[in-house]
Amino acid sequence: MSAVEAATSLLDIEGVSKGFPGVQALADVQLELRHGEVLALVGENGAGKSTLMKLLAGIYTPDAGIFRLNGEELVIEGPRHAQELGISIIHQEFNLMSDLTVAQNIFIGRERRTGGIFLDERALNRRAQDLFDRLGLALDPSEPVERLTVARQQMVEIAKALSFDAKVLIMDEPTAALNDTEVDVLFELIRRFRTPETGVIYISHRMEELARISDRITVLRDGRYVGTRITAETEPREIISLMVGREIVGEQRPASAAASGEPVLSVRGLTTRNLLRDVGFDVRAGEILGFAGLMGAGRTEVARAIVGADRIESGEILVHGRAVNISNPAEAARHGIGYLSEDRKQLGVLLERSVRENIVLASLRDYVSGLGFVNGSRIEATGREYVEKLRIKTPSTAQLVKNLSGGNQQKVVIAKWLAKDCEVLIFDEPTRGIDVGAKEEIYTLLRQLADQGKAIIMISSELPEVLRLADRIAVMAEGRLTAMLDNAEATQENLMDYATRFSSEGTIAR
Amino acid sequence: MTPTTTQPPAPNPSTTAFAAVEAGAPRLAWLRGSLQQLLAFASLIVIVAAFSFASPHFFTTNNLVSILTAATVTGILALGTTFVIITGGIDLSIGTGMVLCGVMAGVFLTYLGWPIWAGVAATILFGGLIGLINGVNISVFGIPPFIATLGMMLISAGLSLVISGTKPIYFNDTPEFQSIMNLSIIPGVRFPLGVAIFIVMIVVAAVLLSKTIIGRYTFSIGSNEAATALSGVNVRRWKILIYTLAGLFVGLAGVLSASRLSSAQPTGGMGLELEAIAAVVIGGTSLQGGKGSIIGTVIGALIMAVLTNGLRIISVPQEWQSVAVGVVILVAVYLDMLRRRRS
Amino acid sequence: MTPTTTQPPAPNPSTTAFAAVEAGAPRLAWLRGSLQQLLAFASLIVIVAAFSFASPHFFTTNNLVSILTAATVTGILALGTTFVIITGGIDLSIGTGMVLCGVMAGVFLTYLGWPIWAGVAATILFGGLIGLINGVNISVFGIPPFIATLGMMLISAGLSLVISGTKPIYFNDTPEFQSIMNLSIIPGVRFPLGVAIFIVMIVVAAVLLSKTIIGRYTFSIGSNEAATALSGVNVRRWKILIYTLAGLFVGLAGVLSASRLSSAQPTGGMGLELEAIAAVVIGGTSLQGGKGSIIGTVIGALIMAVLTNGLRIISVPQEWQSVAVGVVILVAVYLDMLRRRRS
Amino acid sequence: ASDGGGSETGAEGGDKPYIALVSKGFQHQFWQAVKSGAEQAAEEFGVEITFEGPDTEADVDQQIQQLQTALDKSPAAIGFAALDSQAAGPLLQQAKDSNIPVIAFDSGVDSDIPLTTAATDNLAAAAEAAKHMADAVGHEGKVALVVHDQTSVTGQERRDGFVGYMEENEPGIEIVDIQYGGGDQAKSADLAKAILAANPDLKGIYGSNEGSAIGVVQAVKELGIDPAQLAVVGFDSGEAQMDAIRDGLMIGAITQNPVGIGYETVKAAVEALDGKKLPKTIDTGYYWYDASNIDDEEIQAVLYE
Ligand SMILES: Nc1ncnc2c1ncn2[C@@H]1O[C@H](COP(=O)(O)OP(=O)(O)OP(=O)(O)O)[C@@H](O)[C@H]1O
Ligand SMILES: Nc1ncnc2c1ncn2[C@@H]1O[C@H](COP(=O)(O)OP(=O)(O)OP(=O)(O)O)[C@@H](O)[C@H]1O
Ligand SMILES: [Mg+2]
Ligand SMILES: [Mg+2]
Repeated sequence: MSAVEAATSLLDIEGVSKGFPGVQALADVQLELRHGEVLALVGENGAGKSTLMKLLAGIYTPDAGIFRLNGEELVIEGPRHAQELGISIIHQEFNLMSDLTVAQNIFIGRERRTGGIFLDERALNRRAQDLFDRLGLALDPSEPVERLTVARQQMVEIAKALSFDAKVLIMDEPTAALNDTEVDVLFELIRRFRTPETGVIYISHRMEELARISDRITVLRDGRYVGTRITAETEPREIISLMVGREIVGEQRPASAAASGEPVLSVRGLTTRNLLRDVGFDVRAGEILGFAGLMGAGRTEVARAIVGADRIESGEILVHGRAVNISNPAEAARHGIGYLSEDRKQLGVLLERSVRENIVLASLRDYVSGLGFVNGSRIEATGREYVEKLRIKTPSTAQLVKNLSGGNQQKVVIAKWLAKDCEVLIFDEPTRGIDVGAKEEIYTLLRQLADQGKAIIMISSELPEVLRLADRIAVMAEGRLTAMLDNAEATQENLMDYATRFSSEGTIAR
Repeated sequence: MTPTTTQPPAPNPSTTAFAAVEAGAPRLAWLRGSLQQLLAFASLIVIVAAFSFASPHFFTTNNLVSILTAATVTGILALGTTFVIITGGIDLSIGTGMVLCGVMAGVFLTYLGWPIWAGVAATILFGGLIGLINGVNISVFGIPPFIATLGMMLISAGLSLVISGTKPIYFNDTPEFQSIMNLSIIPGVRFPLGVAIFIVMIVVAAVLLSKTIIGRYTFSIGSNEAATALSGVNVRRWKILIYTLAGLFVGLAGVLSASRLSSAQPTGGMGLELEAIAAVVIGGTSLQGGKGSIIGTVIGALIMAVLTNGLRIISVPQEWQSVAVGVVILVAVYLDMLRRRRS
Repeated sequence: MTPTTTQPPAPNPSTTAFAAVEAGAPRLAWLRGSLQQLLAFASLIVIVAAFSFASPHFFTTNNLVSILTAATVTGILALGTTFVIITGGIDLSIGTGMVLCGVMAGVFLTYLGWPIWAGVAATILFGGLIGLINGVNISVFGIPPFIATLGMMLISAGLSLVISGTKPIYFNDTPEFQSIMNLSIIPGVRFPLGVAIFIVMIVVAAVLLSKTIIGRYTFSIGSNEAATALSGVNVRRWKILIYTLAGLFVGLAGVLSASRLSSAQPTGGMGLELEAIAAVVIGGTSLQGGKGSIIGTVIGALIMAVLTNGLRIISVPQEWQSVAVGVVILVAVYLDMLRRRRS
Repeated sequence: ASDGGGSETGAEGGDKPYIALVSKGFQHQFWQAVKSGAEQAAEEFGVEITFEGPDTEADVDQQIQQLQTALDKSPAAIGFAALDSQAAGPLLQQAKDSNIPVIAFDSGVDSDIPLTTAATDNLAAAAEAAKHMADAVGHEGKVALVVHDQTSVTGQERRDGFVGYMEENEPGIEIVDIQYGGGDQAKSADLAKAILAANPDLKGIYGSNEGSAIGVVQAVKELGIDPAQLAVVGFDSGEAQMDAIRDGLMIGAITQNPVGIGYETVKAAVEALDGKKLPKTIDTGYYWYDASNIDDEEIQAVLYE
């Protein structure tokens, strides 16, 4: 990577500070992006990464600090101005208009008009198709965005960011919603974007990605600049300790299939109209059952069908061996089944409500006295307990969730389900956007829950995570279960193999 | 290499156009809870002060009681509607629903000759029934709140006429009925029982909204209905309950308005829903749902009542009165916005 | 090291997996756009068929024209409001705003004696001005749409009385004025020009909404205002423009209603906004914003007009008419829901 | 639904002639009394009628639509109480072109199309109310008006008749305020209270229709004002107003003869159908009633509850 030493600075930030009520998000931060490089920006949840990027995108105004683009000092006046300066950003949270089509979303604000006002939809779709062809993305320009899965929405965001003639491309956790295969596509896109005139700032919590894609790594901690390292010369351990300020010891894979408890939840012949075909499995008390598969394989749909969020065409759900009829999540909750959704913003948090309200949302009935009065001080106590336990970065439990960083919002959703005493917990991508240190803590918590006799289903698109945590691993492809492996039998390779067993050859394992 | 500045610089106001969209927004939200009401309250104080200055007849005990009396019925409607609006819904049926409840009070007390307590209780429950039907239409049948309650608005208006035979029903057999609203409860001052009931209902509504499970779920549903449902909350049932609760308030308003007039008037009521919703929204409750407070609604209702009364007291010609009310509402809400943005 | 290959990488395995999802899940949503209107249309057909069966006077050319005539003014208001509602806003000022525009037509033509074309143009622009003020209040001053347009509703109601001196203004100097609405344009049939204007405006609105930049941003803002702003769209300016557009429709409605009555009536208009909004919502436009169509609004307006007319034609007693309208609206919208859920 | 030709609608009514009445209101007692008078006549003369009116007396457009629908039903005759004569012009012309006789009622229709008008002289009636008010307050002091409507002809005539009488005949009486309550009792009560708060030395209030008058009485009750200190004069009848007069809260009121209006309208329509000549106007009269004559037979006949 000769570029690292030779290149000149494309973007230079010095002494930047930004405060919110009760939070100093950034204090005197510096950052240098050189021509032609991919600079990774890392830090714990709430370290200030997104805030810094929003300053660059013209969404926030800094309290203090200097920005230089190609050596020239400037003030970024707003999102439009940032675009004009050649700064393009993929936000951590989606910024899509769900009622518009893919093409309309990508070119919003840049439509070509005839006669001043008229639009040509076909031309727009063609423009989008050209873009997708160029990028090698399989997206339909005329499909409404609301019908896309989270992962494909992410693809739209990426395509949109790349459609600008950008010099600086900022990606705030673009892979949080992506699977390994999509990550490969993304990295290919980044490599092609990179020229001697451009640079990429890449935010991620996935350490293994940093080595693959970045040239240098800048670390933030608690809103402060900690240091910058050349990727090729640095051990991941060092980066982690810079981030966290201590060593993280990742545990090994679970000893063996020790869980031999009763099946708590059994699924038989689960079929839905859209996707699932004859899915069946058991989860036992005390075990963590991992679900692996590619994007759209149907893992989320299995979970949603179990908790009654989607209609079941045929099949049976049994709790402790007894068939139950679950037609909505409230009934699932009555049978002791809880579901943490993969879509944090739409289906997870109440953005406009406080941290503690979110934490007790699922278990609120436990805080109610006979007459329906809620016990505010006990709620506060629970809120504080989980804020400490999961190290949620917030000035108080009364803070509105929308003011938390993405990863901390995710912790709040996890806390919501930890606070509720469920027998079966289905966690769909629970560590999305969560930093390395916190991930380990969450793994530990999940293991503790299992040890207490709960049955846990964990859907994850990160194979290492599944391997690290699950006692048994179910693999899905095209709405079918293609494998059910003990942890000891599983490797990244064979999981991937089962995940790509398409069409009829899939075998249903139990 | 990490310059550890001891003190972060004091945050200064954001200046870009988007301050309002993003940077301002969280700040605003942070303060909203407490400040919003204080600011609306400030508007109310300013309006009261202005009228007191303009006319010696305004700030008198009797007139203030008159204002409260005028605010009672709309205010009680607005209290119930606050819950509905916080869920992100709307209730257009409260005005004519109230009229129908009044007519039912006449049916129970005069036509059926029930004892007064039974008639009053049945009327309030009848209001609850209207709300229940709204709730079922919305929650179970999936009809949008606007349409469901618009339908109920029309149905109630018609049924009032049908049931009463388009004639007022007088409470001839229960002359005590009128004391529910009118009985003077403070010797010396003409402080009517109805106003006291209003005050009690304010407290009840405030406690329900802020201290009980129904209030919690009201906010949760309004904030993110899908997420609330996925958290295992039976959203359908709670929404039905919330509309039913609003209906009970409508029933009570029906009792009070019939009591005030000593008769059940089968007409009118249209337009009252907008007045009540306006009170709620002026009080800072968002029609988007998820945000709101009872105290805000009360202040909103008082602002409306004070304006109407004050403009009459200072003898503003009638055609100018609605212009003045419109302008004052705009200015009051705008100043709120301004001060909230600044703070 | 950056391979600038022109060839896209081979489609990755996951694309195959998409196929399954695409095949099923979106089906429901995919049909929504086209089906929604068809279903509302089905309701309309059923209602028309029922009335035709019930009375020989219903399905006659004259009566159908009467229905269209009755639908014209509310329909035009609803067209403009569709834009506003798709942005997630609301406009309560259209009813009294229309009345005020009618009065201004009287001022321009009768008081000031302008030529008819100038007076009509000025009236429509005056409607635009009302919308512009709404837009500025909402966009620049940040007043919630409900409050901003409620204020304007009251102000317009008052100003109509003030400007007209509380008396109707007659178009004595421009008797041709009434032909704008009433002129029969088809020999033999009583087909008024106003209805033709309505039809033209439907086309104009449909094209604006689906084929132009203003329509695109209308949907975009309603879908996600913050994201639209982040994409560099000047949301403020576009919202002002959209409210202004709605105001132009109000101005036109003012001209047509004054023309129809051969006089500018300074009162009334209250309640018309609910009727227009109801037409929009019955037509499948969501008050949450982001979704809606002009054809839906037209069907909604026709459903309302057919119901009102048909119930009168079959001589349903007046007190039952509003009950019937309420029930039919509920049932029609519910059936829509049901069929949409099934399909 | 029947399986026949579908021709048996109320509107057709077999071989009885069908007369459509479009009034200025529907929901209020007054209009219901007009309706009952019309129904009496319909029974007596063997005709079929329908009776409709807009929800409020401000809704000219709704009335025009009702008139349009009535015409589309091809009635034998039409009874019409215009909210705005000119606005109805084209439709009246249409009626004339189709040879449908039109009878105006309640207030005059400013057109030569109607064959006759059955109505109360509101100006004179309001002047009568003013005369009694002047007597009650001893011909001096402040009085105020609570009027039901600012723009309708009846609202204006009942206001102007009252004000005009005072200006011409009672120099000692000052009219301090005129407010409009839309005929809504609660609203009228609230505004009467505001008037009384602003004018503590007020001697009398006149309410221009039933709702307005009852609202004023309600204000008097709520403020606990001694009825002897404040003269309330009303208009129209209704049980509440009659009670108020009996209880001494109101000194008296003007009543029209709504039943008579309805009756005369249908009767005139029938006569027109029979080809009889009609007088230009049919004065249906008005009466002053107070505690002294309220139970007289003649008065009871024109009151409604
Ligand atoms: N609008 C806001 N209002 C108040 N506090 C905020 C706001 N935005 C961010 N913060 C706070 O600023 C800090 C930095 O947040 P930021 O989103 O930049 O973190 P991050 O490094 O991106 O974290 P993550 O990895 O979880 O995305 C957090 O403590 C967060 O709670
Ligand atoms: N009927 C439906 N309507 C709308 N969306 C649906 C429907 N059925 C499934 N989906 C969405 O489509 C996707 C189907 O794939 P699913 O999520 O089940 O696969 P997955 O293996 O969980 O993959 P991912 O990594 O994308 O979550 C999900 O996001 C699900 O919410
Ligand atoms: Mg972040
Ligand atoms: Mg998933």
